[in-house]
Amino acid sequence: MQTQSITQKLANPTRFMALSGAILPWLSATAAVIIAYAMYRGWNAPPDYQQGETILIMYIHVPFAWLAMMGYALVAFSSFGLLVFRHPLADVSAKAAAPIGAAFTFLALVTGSLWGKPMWGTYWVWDARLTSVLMLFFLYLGLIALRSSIEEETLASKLTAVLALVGVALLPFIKISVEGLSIPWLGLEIPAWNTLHQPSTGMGSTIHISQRIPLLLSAFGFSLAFFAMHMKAMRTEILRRRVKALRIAEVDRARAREAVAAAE
Amino acid sequence: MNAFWTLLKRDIRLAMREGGAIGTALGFYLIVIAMLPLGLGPDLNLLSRIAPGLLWIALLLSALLSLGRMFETDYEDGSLELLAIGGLPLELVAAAKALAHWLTTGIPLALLAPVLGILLNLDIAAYGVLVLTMLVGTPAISFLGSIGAALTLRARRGGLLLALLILPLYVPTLIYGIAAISSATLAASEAFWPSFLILSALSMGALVLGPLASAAALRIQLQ
Amino acid sequence: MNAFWTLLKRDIRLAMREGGAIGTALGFYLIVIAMLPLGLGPDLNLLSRIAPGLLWIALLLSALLSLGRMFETDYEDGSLELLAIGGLPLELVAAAKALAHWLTTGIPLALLAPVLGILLNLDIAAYGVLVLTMLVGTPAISFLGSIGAALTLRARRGGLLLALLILPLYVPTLIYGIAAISSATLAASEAFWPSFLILSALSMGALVLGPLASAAALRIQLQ
Amino acid sequence: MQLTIDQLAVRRGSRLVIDDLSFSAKAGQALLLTGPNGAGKTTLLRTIVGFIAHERGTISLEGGDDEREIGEQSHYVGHANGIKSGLSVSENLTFWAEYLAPDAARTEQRDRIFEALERLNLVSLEDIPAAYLSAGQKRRLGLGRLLVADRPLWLLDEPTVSLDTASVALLAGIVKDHIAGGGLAVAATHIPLGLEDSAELRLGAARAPA
Amino acid sequence: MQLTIDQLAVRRGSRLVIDDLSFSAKAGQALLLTGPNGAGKTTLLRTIVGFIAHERGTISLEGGDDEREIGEQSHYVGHANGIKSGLSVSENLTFWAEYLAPDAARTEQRDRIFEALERLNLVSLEDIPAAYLSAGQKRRLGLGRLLVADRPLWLLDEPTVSLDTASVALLAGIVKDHIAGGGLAVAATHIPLGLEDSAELRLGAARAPA
Amino acid sequence: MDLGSHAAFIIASYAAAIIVLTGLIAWLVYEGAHQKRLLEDLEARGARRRSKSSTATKSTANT
Ligand code: HEM
Ligand SMILES: Nc1ncnc2c1ncn2[C@@H]1O[C@H](COP(=O)(O)OP(=O)(O)OP(=O)(O)O)[C@@H](O)[C@H]1O
Ligand SMILES: Nc1ncnc2c1ncn2[C@@H]1O[C@H](COP(=O)(O)OP(=O)(O)OP(=O)(O)O)[C@@H](O)[C@H]1O
Ligand SMILES: [Mg+2]
Ligand SMILES: [Mg+2]
Repeated sequence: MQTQSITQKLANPTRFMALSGAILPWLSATAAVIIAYAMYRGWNAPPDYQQGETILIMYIHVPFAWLAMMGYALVAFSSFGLLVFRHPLADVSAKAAAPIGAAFTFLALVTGSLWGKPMWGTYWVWDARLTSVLMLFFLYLGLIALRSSIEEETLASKLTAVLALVGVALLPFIKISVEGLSIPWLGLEIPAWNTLHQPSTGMGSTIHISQRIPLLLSAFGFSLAFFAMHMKAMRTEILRRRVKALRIAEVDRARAREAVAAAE
Repeated sequence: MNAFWTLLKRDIRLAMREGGAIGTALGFYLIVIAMLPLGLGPDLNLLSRIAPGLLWIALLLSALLSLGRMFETDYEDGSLELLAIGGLPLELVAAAKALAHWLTTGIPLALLAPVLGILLNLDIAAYGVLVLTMLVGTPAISFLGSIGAALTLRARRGGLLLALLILPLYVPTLIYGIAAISSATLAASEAFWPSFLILSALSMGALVLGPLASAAALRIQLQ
Repeated sequence: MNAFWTLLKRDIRLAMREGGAIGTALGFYLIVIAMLPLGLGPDLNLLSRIAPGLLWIALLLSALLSLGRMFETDYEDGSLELLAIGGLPLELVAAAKALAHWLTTGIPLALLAPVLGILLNLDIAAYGVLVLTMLVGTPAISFLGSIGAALTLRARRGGLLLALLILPLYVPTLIYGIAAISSATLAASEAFWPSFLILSALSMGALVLGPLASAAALRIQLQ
Repeated sequence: MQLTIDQLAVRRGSRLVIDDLSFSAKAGQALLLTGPNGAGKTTLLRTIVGFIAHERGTISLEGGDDEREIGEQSHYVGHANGIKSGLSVSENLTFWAEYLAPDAARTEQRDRIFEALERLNLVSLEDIPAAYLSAGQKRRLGLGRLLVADRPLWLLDEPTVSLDTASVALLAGIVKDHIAGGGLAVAATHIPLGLEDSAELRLGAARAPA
Repeated sequence: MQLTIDQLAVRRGSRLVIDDLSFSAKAGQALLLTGPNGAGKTTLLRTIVGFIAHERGTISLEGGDDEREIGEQSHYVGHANGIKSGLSVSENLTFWAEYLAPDAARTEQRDRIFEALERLNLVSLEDIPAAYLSAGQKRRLGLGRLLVADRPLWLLDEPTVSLDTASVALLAGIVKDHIAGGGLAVAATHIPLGLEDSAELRLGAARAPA
Repeated sequence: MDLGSHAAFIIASYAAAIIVLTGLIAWLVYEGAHQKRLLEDLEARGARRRSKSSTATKSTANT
């Protein structure tokens, strides 16, 4: 029942401001500590026999790649909340999550490229998984661009939500078409558009335990950091909406004063 | 369904009568393809090798950039709100308009493609397959594109924005469209059918998703 | 000339504030370049060979399609007629707006090009030359493009039509822009300067011709 | 038939434009919506049609077709006329006749279109592209919709805009006939339409936000 | 100073909208342009500014600056306000002040802008983006141009549109001051501005095409 | 610490992460403070105006 009361509290922007104001400092601090510890562990682990010291990039690259996808899931989930339940905070959440998710996607691309140069000899190859992350980045860009180009706020929110959900419907197809799909028991075999990337290792199958723990810690720490930033962005967005409402009220009051003056 | 045909007929008639719409898209396609040899150099082997891809991408851009006004004139002259309460579900209104766009832009562009293939020294053997895959693939452009047109109806920067939103959604169509052509020309023709079937399936999917999402967006726009 | 700076400052401020304008053009450029390997295949050797041409043509399209609204908002909100009788010759008004477009779109696009070069595996040695030639060549896009923007101000199909009208005018810029890059990368570097100088001359010409022709077109539009 | 609005509240942006509005209008009656600029007349009409979602309250059409939305039982006349300038006058009207009443017989449709043209004084312009019409003629053509397809509820937003005196009388006659036939009309207007059987609903000036 | 129009003829499309029109207006005088819709008021004003070319006749401003076109000595207020919704109220006014009077001293400019805001009752809205303004407030902001840069000839096309009574009086005061200072104003309007020193020029109804 | 032959790439990727994330956080903090300032400004002004108008015309005080 604790969770229910929290959701109820969060349902109201004022409550959200109070609650998040109390949580945010702790959340940020925890995230920072965990990331720091993960980095300490990671940088002191023995180098990988295959990848050498470049394995250090993994501690940030992989969390960024995961958070890129999680960020889109958050946007989609919030968009669904807006369109179906018309929850006022859902839109605030969707709007706040998009640029943060885009930033993590960008970082996944950059760190991946910087890993690729020593491993493959080139910054970029048109490998399947890289390509689908790039497409994810474009979906983020689309969300941000659409929202920024519609003046009316409620309109922009709902339209962006529709786009986010269309993206969800098509993401699997985009992924399959670049990465291929194989379901042996159905006899289904769609070849990848191109395959060069490391096959997905699955958690820990090739990664040594001394690297797996820092990686998991780092992923956890960056996830907390993501949520802290998201919370901060939501708070700012709520303030921004209040400013806007007050400005409109100001104009209305000016008009009302004029009406009174005209009547006198 | 009668109302559907009425609307479709009207949209086709308007496109024919205004003329410019079809002509502009075709002209743009032509010019972009004509610029490519200037930019890529006159190596005919190279050009013929990448011709299918260039033809597809340029077609995508022309179709996409001509989509902008799909709902715009109807919105501005007040027809759209009347269409919305006319009795035909808004999903079918969107479908009729996307279909009209395919008939008046998608098909002409697909038919123009082999002609432009000459400029890029495309292998003659590929002409048939090129047109076939394009005819099968272009409905996805019109129907997915209608989502973009509906979303950007009241946005400040229509054209480019629409392309930005919708291009990533075309990745599957593009990949399988080109896969079908290459497998046909590279004599690996047993690989043609899977790609072609997937391409058809994608277009069928777009036929469903497009109208649903566009109608949702249009309802929001009418508020 | 003070009025010129005032106008330039305002246009830049508006572009910054609306934000989307710059972002949309950059995003479009990025997406078009990213779609190309999907169409042409992931062969890095091939891509790096045709990279300069693709980067130039895609940049041309992005800049051109973002030109549509250069005069449009000013026309719609009545600013344009006030600017016309403000005391600054209409030629300089057009020049200020084209310059603002170059500063807010041409330069960012030119600076983005090498980043996109990574995606096409462009030879690292070419980066400097690429940016340099683009910075020198893009003014021609904004200034010649302003003619198209002025001509299509009241036309129904802004974007594509504008591109259709203006793309042929860019052929010289395109050819010498690419020639300059290729000569620099192919170690035939003594051939770089002639191309580069011609490119600069073309831009200078556009700087003169663009405002003159746009002002003439705008005068007609204001009637 | 009766249109009933109960405790309606509609929000636009951050402002409640309509707050706690209740009224009802019966068949055989015209309801005139008046009030100063920004009072919410357009908002109310568009909410009834179903374009704008309301925050609280109910809108119901008793005695209507329960299977269909209120909008689909209404003719809405807004600021724009829904006319394609590329089509001729009769093509425009024919389109709406076929679109709005797809099941009607061809001959009946043709008769009604001709009748509408006649009644709206547009017969002589029949084959002229709508682009060449004057503002008032365009408005009359837009009103033609009301005559080519039957719908019980008419929602008219400033229908007299750009009409001259003779045309206003013509419109009043059309609305009167509709009401006499058991129809229902709600019209936002600044000009009296000259209807006998009409009630008036005056919306107040916009409130300042709390 | 005197504005003289002699045997002016202006063609729009295939029609001579203005034909053989002659009149003159002196400094210290306001000339009101009246006439039914389509009479050519807007056409006349835009011809004087120089946007529309005339077919015959002359337009001259005696006592003006012979080096500059009439348009460059005029303030023109048309249907649109020339306001950027992305800029705040004071940014909008500052832009026009700097653009129209680039040689004025900074401090003087600032004083005039402030004065204009005060006079137009816009001080409290100074920092608000113009997008949020109501139609009337936007119109007043557009009129601010008249106050931040001096130009002898004012050409006003329905300047009172969307202004309420108090604001119309305010505008009349501004025009009166301009005239009293030796300026000249030509205004097309349907509403009397309440000016004493004003002449009226009535344009006839539009002629049918020959 | 020895980062091997690929030190530059490791440092570059960490630097990129630090730059982007710090930039993002700085932007979030700045925007938060900025909106807060605007809000306080508006509230202060609104309060002043309301109290002024309530002394002038008592009837319009409850807007
Ligand atoms: C721009 C380039 C790159 C992008 C966009 C990218 C993207 C991704 C993504 C999305 C994941 C998560 C996949 C999953 O969990 O299934 C991932 C994981 C991973 N990537 Fe990359 N990557 C890039 C370059 C590289 C390079 C060059 C390497 C190393 C040679 C690399 C090694 C890994 C490893 C080891 C994992 C974790 C394996 C796993 O858990 O599946 N990546 N990358
Ligand atoms: N999309 C919107 N967002 C925010 N506010 C809006 C929106 N549309 C209308 N409003 C506001 O709602 C109020 C009512 O507008 P509405 O158009 O319904 O008035 P009206 O009575 O039809 O006025 P008029 O006589 O001018 O037609 C106005 O104050 C307007 O500013
Ligand atoms: N671009 C044009 N092409 C052809 N005819 C035009 C054009 N613009 C205006 N007209 C015609 O010129 C005539 C005069 O128009 P004008 O706008 O000057 O009238 P007005 O007196 O300002 O009317 P209102 O009171 O409606 O503002 C009208 O009959 C109009 O139809
Ligand atoms: Mg209204
Ligand atoms: Mg006029």
